[in-house]
Amino acid sequence: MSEILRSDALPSASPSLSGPQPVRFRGGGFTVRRHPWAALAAFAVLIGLWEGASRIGLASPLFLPPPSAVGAALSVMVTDGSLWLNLKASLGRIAVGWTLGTLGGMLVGFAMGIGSLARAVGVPLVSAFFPIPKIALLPLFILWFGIGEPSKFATIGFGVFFPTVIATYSAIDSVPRNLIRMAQSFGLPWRSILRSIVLPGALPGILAGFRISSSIALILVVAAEMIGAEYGIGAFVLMAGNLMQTDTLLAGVLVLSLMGLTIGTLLSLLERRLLKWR
Amino acid sequence: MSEILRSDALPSASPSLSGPQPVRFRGGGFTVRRHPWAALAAFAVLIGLWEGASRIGLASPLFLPPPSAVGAALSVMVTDGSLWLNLKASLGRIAVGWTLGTLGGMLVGFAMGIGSLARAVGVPLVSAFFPIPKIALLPLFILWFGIGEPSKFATIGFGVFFPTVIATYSAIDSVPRNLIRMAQSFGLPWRSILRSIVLPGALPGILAGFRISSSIALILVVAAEMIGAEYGIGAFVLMAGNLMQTDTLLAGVLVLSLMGLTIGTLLSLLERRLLKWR
Amino acid sequence: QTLEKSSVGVLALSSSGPIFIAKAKGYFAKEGLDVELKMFTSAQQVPVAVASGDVDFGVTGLTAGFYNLAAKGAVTIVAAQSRDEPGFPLSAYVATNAAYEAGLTKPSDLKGKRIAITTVGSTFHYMIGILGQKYGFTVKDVTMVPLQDVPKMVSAFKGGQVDAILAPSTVSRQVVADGAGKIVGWAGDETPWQLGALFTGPKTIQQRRPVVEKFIRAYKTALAEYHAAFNAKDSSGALVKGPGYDELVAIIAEATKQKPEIVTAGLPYADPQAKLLIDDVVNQVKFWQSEGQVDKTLEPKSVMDLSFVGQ
Amino acid sequence: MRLLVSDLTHRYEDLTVLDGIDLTLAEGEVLAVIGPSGCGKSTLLGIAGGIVAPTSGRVSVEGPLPDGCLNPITFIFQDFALLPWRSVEDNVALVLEHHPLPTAERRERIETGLRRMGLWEFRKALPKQLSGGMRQRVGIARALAVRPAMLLLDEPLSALDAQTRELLMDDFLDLWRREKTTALYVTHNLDEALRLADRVVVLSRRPGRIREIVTVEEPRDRRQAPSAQAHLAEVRERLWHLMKAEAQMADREIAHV
Amino acid sequence: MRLLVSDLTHRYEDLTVLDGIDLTLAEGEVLAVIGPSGCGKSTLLGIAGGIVAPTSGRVSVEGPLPDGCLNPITFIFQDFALLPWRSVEDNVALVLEHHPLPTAERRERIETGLRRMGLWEFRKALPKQLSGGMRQRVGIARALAVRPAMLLLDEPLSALDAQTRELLMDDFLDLWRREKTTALYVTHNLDEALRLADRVVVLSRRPGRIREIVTVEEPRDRRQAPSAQAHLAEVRERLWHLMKAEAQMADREIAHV
Ligand SMILES: Nc1ncnc2c1ncn2[C@@H]1O[C@H](COP(=O)(O)OP(=O)(O)OP(=O)(O)O)[C@@H](O)[C@H]1O
Ligand SMILES: Nc1ncnc2c1ncn2[C@@H]1O[C@H](COP(=O)(O)OP(=O)(O)OP(=O)(O)O)[C@@H](O)[C@H]1O
Ligand SMILES: [Mg+2]
Ligand SMILES: [Mg+2]
Repeated sequence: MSEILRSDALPSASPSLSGPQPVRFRGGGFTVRRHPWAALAAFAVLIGLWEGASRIGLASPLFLPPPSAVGAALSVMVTDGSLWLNLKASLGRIAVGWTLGTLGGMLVGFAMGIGSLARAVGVPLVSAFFPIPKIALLPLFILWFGIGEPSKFATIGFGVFFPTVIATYSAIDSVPRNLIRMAQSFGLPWRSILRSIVLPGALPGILAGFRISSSIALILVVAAEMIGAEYGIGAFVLMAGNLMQTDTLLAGVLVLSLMGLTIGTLLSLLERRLLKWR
Repeated sequence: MSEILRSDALPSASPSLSGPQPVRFRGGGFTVRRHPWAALAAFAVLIGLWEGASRIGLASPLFLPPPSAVGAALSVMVTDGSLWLNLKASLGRIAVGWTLGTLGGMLVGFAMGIGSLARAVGVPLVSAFFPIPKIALLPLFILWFGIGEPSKFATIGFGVFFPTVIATYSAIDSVPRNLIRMAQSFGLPWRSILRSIVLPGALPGILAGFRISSSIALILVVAAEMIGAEYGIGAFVLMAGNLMQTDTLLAGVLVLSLMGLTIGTLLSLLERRLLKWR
Repeated sequence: QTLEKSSVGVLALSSSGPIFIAKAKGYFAKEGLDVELKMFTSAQQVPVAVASGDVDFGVTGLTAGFYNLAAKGAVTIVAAQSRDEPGFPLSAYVATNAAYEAGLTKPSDLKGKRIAITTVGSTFHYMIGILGQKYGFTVKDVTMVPLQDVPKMVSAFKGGQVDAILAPSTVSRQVVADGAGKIVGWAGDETPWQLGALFTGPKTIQQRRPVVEKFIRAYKTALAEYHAAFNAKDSSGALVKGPGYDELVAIIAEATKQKPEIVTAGLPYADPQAKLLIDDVVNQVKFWQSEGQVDKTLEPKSVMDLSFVGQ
Repeated sequence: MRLLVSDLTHRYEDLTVLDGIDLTLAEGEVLAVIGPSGCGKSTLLGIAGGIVAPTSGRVSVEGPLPDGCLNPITFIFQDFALLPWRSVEDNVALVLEHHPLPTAERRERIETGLRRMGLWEFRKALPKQLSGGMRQRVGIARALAVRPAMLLLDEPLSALDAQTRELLMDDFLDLWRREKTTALYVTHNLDEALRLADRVVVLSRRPGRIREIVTVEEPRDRRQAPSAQAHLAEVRERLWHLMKAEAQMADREIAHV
Repeated sequence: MRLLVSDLTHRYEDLTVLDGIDLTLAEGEVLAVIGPSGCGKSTLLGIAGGIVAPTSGRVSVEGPLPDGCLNPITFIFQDFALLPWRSVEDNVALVLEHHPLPTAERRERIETGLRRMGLWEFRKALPKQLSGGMRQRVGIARALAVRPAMLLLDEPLSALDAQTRELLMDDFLDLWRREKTTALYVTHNLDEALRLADRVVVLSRRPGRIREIVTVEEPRDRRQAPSAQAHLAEVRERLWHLMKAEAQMADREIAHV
């Protein structure tokens, strides 16, 4: 008996508690505490160690240029205007390609979300095309659209199209059926239901899809710029790689990371604006 | 009054219904009907049209080879053994890279899911690294790991690592708190809670992460093989593109699509086995 | 007596011929070296492999990337490889038919045109640079389209998306044979230059100097043989087959997995003493520096260690 | 408005859910429907409201419509069915939007409903900002805005906690005291039925058949009085007796191993 | 086991949830706690069970433990808190796993609990295959397996439909008839409290303070009788009177615009 009780909440050796025993706390753990400065500290330590390792010659500046060198390379990019030039080129490609792919994807996704036949036809086609890495189609796009901008738009657009289709029709599926039934029970016409219920109800899912498709666009702009691009962050990074300028390369990678973070932040802002009701 | 009633569920011109009026059906629409043959028919029509367009000379066989030519190219790949050779190379790379990235990602993800400090440090680091397209790091990986297999493993591994970290720690977050409280209220020790509740509870999220990371692995194996690989489906596709052999290229793309579908199916099977309880 | 192990990174091209010859005819073994050949697919990778210690030596074309590695003390040129030389058709300027008809008929007309190259910082990039130096234009006066590899350059060329390409002889001749364009000149005739070099890491020179010496002795033996067989001219200046021609062609064909007739069509010039065109190497460094692709602080002569070839 | 249901049967594919239901709702009557889970209560309501097409049988309505009635048969839902992205007043406005009404009348209908449910100060609030009880009050205001002739209520209180439930029952009593709208009220809760209904229909477990229709004699407004307790306890006992075995079996039948 | 709560106060950051609670649970007593949403009922229970650390005040227990008691203070949850990936019997086994028990006893404890709740034939079933009522029965069987000295029940029936609720109330009555386990029973439902509790604590809205403790005189097992109805209706009236204003205000206070 005492054996059994030992592992218990109440520290007692007898099956009866003689005097009042305080209830022992057994919650705790598995809760998230905040460490507001930990992230900053971690970044500082990481960068410090990295710089230090380079300074004392532990890491060759060729293989791992110190943060100061990366910073210097970045400031060169800023002052000689190449940052802006490359950024502009990449952002322009993302904007056009992403917009085309998203519009097309939403159109097809809506058709598939609402029409049973469109869905029956679309789902297998999409599942067949979706898993194809779009970089594998680059050679084909070059054949079809040439080495200029159109092939880059096409690469990004196609990459964005399929996830958008999937996000859109799943979003429509996830519009609560009970809201549609409610509208029907009040005699709302089909078009009103579509406009007032299906569309706003699908918005969260569609916006979540934007998050995925924008990161795909970022990957694909880099891939597409590896071929025949004079300017662009992807072309820039590739060139730095070819020239073995690792500091410049890392500066380019840093710019990509910032681009990704910025796009993500913008989408969050958009979500917060449009989905205040959640 | 009659104006108002006209758009109503009850077809009546007076505010009183004299005789019994049947209740009009106003549900319907917005339901998914099945069209079991539509998909097959769509594929057949698509392939038929495509083949036909090529036959009557509407589409140049260089730019869009007919399905029959793609099929022929595929059968050549099968008979001369190159399919197997390239597939083996790519699958091997995916297997090693994905496994490394997944193990690492799960380890870090678990640490971040359970430890508050690990999370505080990890989250900003991961959000900074995650948006970097891993292809941009290829030149760096070649510098660090050489041009052989290790750099390809690294590319895939790094690409897989970050989404796995995110999936894992979000999965741990989504383990219902009430189950953990329940376990605490029965005096279960910390390790038991981890093993019996946190781990199985996080499994669905982790498996969902596998779906994303496997498709990333597929993209990255193609990207990695575009640089200095003798065999591999990515190298194969690139070579076909370089040689303007569009039929062979499309055969390679078809293989990639099938690879993606197969991996997806295997994961579904795994999910169905492991998550029977859902 | 056991042989000392060593390795060299090469591309499967005729320009690496002397290495193949030295290996096949046992000159390395004679010097007491067991040299392993590691094949690479692009010129970028060879110096990287030397820098990372994957191989001890490398032989390949000189690129801006190479000089950046040299600037960081990762590689040093120790001997010459092939060079562009008048009378040796190695790299051609090829114009599309349309551009040709529009007046692109000689190399100097390339000013203001769209030219496909592999990558920024490649040998093709430099060749446009020295052509400009000769005819008074700069790289900024042309539009270079980087397409990563030669096959893509060819498809862009055939698709009329560029006016011209700079391409290796075999590719150029194939393009002409396909009726897709016209050769308007050869880089060797216009701007002779030091195309490639044998290099190693400074650490190797410091720590294993005897190995470097042995390697270069064997290399020079093979190089002399190569020069005698392939670079001999008769009194009229026409190329003639030198001693051992067929044997050496067979060795190279075997190593590069090419048909002998392809090999014979593109055998470059190589200096029999492995001497470098020092002025051109200096010019290369200065050119890349002016392009902003190589660190301005790099002292051009510091990329070479000429003690092994006695220059 | 009166509702006449005769020989109603409904099947979902192979599953027979309702079997031979005959039912009449008198003008102004509140009829509660109770029955075990899955016996087809919601389906019955859906058919009466025209959003489920019955497999066989007839459902019809007759009788006068209230002034300005826009949607004679109107639902109130268990899960409130509010659009989360619309404010309280816009949720009510939704069901008027497709009707050609003068702006003043539209506004008046919205305001009256909201004021009556004590929601006027909350008209700009989003559903997520409200408690469950207030959300259901929005649902009621929305239903009132179309001046219904008949209300179909599908467990309107079962998503609420017991105390809010008590408060809302008073709201319903008040509504029927004033409006006398005919109502079909589905619930699991005997006490709710005994507080609100004139008659209680007991359905058997699936396929739902009518087992009995019990009349609660005491007038709705007097049921809180101590003198009424004995009768109510007796009716309750009778209903529970009818239900208990069915409920037990239904509870176990849901389990499938 | 007796429970002694004295001068208990709890704050979540700036939000005071419980304020100066003094409470004693006698051996074998069932004490119901009612109060508006958010007044701190679940927090009180968490503190009594040692899974929430109180801001100030003392909570202690004393008295005999049943034979083989492994977890003196044991919870039964509103959402059942079953591991969805474990079968019914493995869910019960979970809470015995970390105790060094002979295999036979372990098996016996599981079987007894499941048989008593009528779940033995469903022991291999997964939670998703069960109805809500049966899931809560698994929760009860799990609690019984550790032979508790005191049960803490946090709205154990409010996720169930009214009919299943009736059935489970009978199960609880049966449990207390046999075991006489002390219990603290949180609910929103007056009828539930009146059926099951010896005394009812009414909490004010947040910060929760004790407004009154009402004793139900009628013994638990006789409360269904017609003769008891008048007394119960009177207690109910009194409780509802205490609650109504609080409930109304709490319901509106949740809304924030
Ligand atoms: N659209 C549908 N398709 C197929 N089966 C359905 C559908 N809707 C309901 N059912 C099934 O029909 C039966 C009756 O459903 P219904 O919702 O009418 O029951 P209910 O009495 O309202 O149950 P509850 O008390 O749980 O709300 C259930 O077994 C349910 O699973
Ligand atoms: N972990 C927590 N952190 C911060 N606030 C909390 C936490 N848990 C509960 N609260 C807040 O404390 C108040 C009381 O919560 P509690 O769950 O004890 O109320 P309750 O009486 O059980 O309510 P209900 O009847 O809705 O279950 C609520 O306002 C709640 O929002
Ligand atoms: Mg229902
Ligand atoms: Mg609570």
